[in-house]
Amino acid sequence: MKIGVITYPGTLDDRDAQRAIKLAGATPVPLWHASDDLKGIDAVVLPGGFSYGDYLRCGAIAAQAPATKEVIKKAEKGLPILGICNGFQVLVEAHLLPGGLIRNEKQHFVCRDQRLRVENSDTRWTGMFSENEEITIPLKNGEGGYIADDETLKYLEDENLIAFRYLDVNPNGSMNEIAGLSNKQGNIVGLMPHPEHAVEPGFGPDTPIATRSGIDGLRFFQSVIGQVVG
Amino acid sequence: MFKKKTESNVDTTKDASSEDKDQPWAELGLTQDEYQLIREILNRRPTSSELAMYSVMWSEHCSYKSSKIYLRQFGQKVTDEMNKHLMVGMGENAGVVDIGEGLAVTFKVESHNHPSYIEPFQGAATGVGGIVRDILSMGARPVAVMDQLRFGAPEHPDTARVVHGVVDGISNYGNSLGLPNIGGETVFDARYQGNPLVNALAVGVLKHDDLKLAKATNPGDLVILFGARTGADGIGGVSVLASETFDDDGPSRRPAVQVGDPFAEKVLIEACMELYELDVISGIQDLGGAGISCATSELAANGDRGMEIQLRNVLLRDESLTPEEILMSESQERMMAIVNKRNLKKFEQIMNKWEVEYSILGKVLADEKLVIRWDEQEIVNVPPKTVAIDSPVYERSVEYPTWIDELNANSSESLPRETEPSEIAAQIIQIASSANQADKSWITSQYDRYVLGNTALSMPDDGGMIRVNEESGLGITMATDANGKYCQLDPYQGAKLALAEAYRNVAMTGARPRAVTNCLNFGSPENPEVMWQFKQATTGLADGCVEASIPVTGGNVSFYNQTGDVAIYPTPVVGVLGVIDDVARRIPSGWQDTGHNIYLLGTTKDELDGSAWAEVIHDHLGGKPPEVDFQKEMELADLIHGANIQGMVASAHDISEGGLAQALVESSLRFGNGARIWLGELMERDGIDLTAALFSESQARAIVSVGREDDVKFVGLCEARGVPIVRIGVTDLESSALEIQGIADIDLLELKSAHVRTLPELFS
Amino acid sequence: MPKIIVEIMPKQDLLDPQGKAVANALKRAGNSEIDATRIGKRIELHYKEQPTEEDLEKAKELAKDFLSNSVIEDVVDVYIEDQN
Amino acid sequence: MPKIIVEIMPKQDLLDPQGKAVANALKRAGNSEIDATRIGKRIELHYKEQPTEEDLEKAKELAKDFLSNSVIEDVVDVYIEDQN
Ligand SMILES: Nc1ncnc2c1ncn2[C@@H]1O[C@H](COP(=O)(O)OP(=O)(O)O)[C@@H](O)[C@H]1O
Ligand SMILES: [Mg+2]
Repeated sequence: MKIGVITYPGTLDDRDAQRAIKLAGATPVPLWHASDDLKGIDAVVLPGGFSYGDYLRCGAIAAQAPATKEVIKKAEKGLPILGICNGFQVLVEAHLLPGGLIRNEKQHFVCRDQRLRVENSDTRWTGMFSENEEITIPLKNGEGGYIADDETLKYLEDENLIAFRYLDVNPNGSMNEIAGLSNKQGNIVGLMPHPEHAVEPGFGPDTPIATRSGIDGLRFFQSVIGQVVG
Repeated sequence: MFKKKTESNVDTTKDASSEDKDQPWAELGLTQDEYQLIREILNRRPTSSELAMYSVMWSEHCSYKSSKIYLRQFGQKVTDEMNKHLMVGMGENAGVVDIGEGLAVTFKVESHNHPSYIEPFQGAATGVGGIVRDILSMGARPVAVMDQLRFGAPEHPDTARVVHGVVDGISNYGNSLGLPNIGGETVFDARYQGNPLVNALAVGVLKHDDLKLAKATNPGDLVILFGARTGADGIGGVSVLASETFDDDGPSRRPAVQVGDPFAEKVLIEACMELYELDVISGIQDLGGAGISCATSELAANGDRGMEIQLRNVLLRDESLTPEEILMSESQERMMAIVNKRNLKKFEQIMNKWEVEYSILGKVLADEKLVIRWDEQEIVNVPPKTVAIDSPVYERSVEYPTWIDELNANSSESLPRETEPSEIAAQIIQIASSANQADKSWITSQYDRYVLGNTALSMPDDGGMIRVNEESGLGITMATDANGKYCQLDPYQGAKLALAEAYRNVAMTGARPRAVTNCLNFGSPENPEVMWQFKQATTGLADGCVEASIPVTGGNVSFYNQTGDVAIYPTPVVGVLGVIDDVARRIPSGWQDTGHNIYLLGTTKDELDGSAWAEVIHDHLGGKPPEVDFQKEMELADLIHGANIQGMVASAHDISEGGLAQALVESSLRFGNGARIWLGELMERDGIDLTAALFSESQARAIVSVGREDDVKFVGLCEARGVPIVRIGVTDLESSALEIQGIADIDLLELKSAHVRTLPELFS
Repeated sequence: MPKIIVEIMPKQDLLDPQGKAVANALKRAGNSEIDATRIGKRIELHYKEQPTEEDLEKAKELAKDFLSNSVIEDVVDVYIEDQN
Repeated sequence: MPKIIVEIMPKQDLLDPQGKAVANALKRAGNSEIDATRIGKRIELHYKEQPTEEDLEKAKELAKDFLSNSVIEDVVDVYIEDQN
């Protein structure tokens, strides 16, 4: 299975996303923002970083890139899309997911090992989790506060489109503790925390058992592989 | 407001040969003698552009004119053993060290102190940007950053401004570059109130073959400036020259600060990586202080060549810039490449791919002359080495500061010591929650430590560890340290102590120390007492390196850190690089298993002068700093390495500021696990009282936790190697307390709250 | 340099944490007459030539579609700057 | 809600990375008539009562000393918003 990873100028976690895909058992395919050739991929990851410096609004300039426009076209046809952090911001700017992401409530960038609850295990990227499972993956962002109007929030809650919620601490002041969303079809998932940084023992979050041994992020990638193959 | 520069008011070499005139050399920071020397070199007066170049390149910051004679020690006091792994030593943009498997590491720490006081956010941000470009220009991919921060008194009303701006600036720039921040230092002291120190360190990794030097060697090669456009950043100083050439409008008011664009730098890094991969360039230099003046003259001088430049080809952000200003602009995110003509196509393709602007400024000349033109007019014609290398060197006067005798005599011996257990417990907590010993995660949680996916250790562990080869697990550790108070008491010893602590921190992670970098932050070199401190500190560091058998590969000097006549504490920041065969063997700084024995390694003496205990409990600074013995440091490091190879070390934490008590606090809080500690045997063996046992800052010590199954072997190993060992406790995951028998039973949640709360309460 | 100015504010009924932080700081400093603060953007578009009405129309489109995000922001004004 | 508007722009001589990135994006999208872009802040101060001239003076002080950073920014305007 081929999973694309788009690199925009200013993207940072593209190599990490590729490593995660490899560790999960699929083939990572690097994609370049300026090209609309998606190279026959079966799924795509919009990785974290500061595309175009996150200037104007996070993800706003990247949402205009040829590769993004192609992804938007394929989204309707069910292409599995995972937006991580800046990728989530791109999805929101491209109106593939509703609402907006604004500066963290405390006005600071925050990097922490974040506990999350998986609220929706019925998407292409969360199928390997059980409903309400609690996981820990790193979070690192300066503009991760999720906002939406009341109507949108109600829609998200009613349709069970909130994929992840923050536990213990709401690190960025997100409304309804929203850490990530999915669309109704379940092919698009966007979240602020970084599953690709919890895929390899020794380089993930601390766990009670050993330093940096957390690998809860691996199942995001295994989920999409499992579902396409099976 | 600005008049466009017309050809007629450019000061040319022809003008300079034919007509003499008064020049503002003093305003540009040159002495009469230096100005005279320039005239002798050129056999005429300099043009205003030449004057601009010499003045900035001969400044203390660029020429190291006051420090050079002392820095030489780092290259001279060396043994073959020390140089074994050194690929590039002192003098290049950054030193390069072989780490095996065909890979090398380059690393350097640099100061951005003054700009960070004026505009903390931009000052600190561009400090990170600058050091990363240094590493980049060696042909390396930057892989991590660190920051060494010293602020004024925590409660002072101006401190929050600086803290917020600096931390935000480092966070913003470093995070946007996608470089994990793997460690640093944060110190508060009133001595840094009007002069905070912002040092930044970057580490890069390269293949041996990719090593690049800042040299232009092949005549005819193109000189290309690429990256951001040149604007009026950081050229406040040259306004005096600009005013000469503008009519009656008065001097132009150019900004003294620089604004950084981390996005532009990230793109620059990726573009450079492709240049290196495709072997497109023959030389490269970053543009930092002194901008184009520095890059052109250094590239030419290092290659024993010359250069011919058309200054009109520089892409400008602001068309009103004069030639002098263009030569001195410190606009960020720019690089200069030397490119053979046959590689120009490839070069252009890479620039276009990354949307990086570039312009060809000229070419390399066989003759050793640097010629710069503005349209048809020749405005610079100088021997490049006279600008970049043969700057004046001063042996400044040195004077022993007599106040130091009084300071040394005022030892901590007379300070009252508690014997009441509850009071001692309170002191442990008071120290653990003091601003300097408190948890730094309010700062470090603003830094990305995960990006690139290779961080094996970072804060709060003793060193930052990065995997550099994903196949083999080969990795490096970096730690930096400095103790201004120790250096105030004795700069020779203080510099050695900084080295000892960084060395020990690296060793505690399981890595072998291999090389040293430094950033020497001092007061004014024109003050003979400061110069004495500088001489002592550099000598101490050079001697310490010989004793520890690791070389200094590079560094940076920052003088003039003072407010009025009061200099900062001498603050030589020392960074040590270590190498570890497989990062899977890294050692964390706290315990995670129950029933492990806790051992104290090393000998504890009654050394409380300059300690955290003296400062926090008694507001006292005086006496003599702790003794250093590199033989013992090396034995301790070897022991940890040997035992770790055999998988015997579950955790290790060095003992430094705050003593054993602070180390126990940190090791317990690392994973929130309790322990039971007893000190009787230690006190008896080393003949010390409780206060010394808990708070002494004796060197070459560490606490380790060892599983029961390895106990006999570990103790045997220590005895065989002659490392003093005493069991001081056991880990206990059932207990949620740090229990020091007969003294304190400190609830971990309370302890944590006290330790963590301090910085947020001060700055949130 | 002739300019068109685009002014953008966060939507009235949505959170503006930055504005809130500034308002709190202003209150702490004793400015009790200020009730709330909101922080938006002022964007200057510099034109080579004096912008025409047509340019203005185009700038309004840009303001709506690209310079702002209509989900969370409102364009409050787009105008040609008086040259003086 | 009666308001005073404070408009702040990055200093002319200094790099405005944000403006640069947006200008490039506009150019890529074909807006060749726009030469450069600069991005500043538009701050609304909401007052309990209609602000007086005195409030305006005070707001100007705040704009200079607190809302802007004079090392890198200029206050371009401070005015009482017309109510309509
Ligand atoms: N400004 C900073 N930036 C990054 N890391 C920091 C900073 N200040 C402190 N740290 C980290 O916090 C931890 C504790 O610091 P410190 O007590 O000074 O360590 P040590 O005494 O071992 O040198 C270390 O991991 C250090 O790298
Ligand atoms: Mg340590």
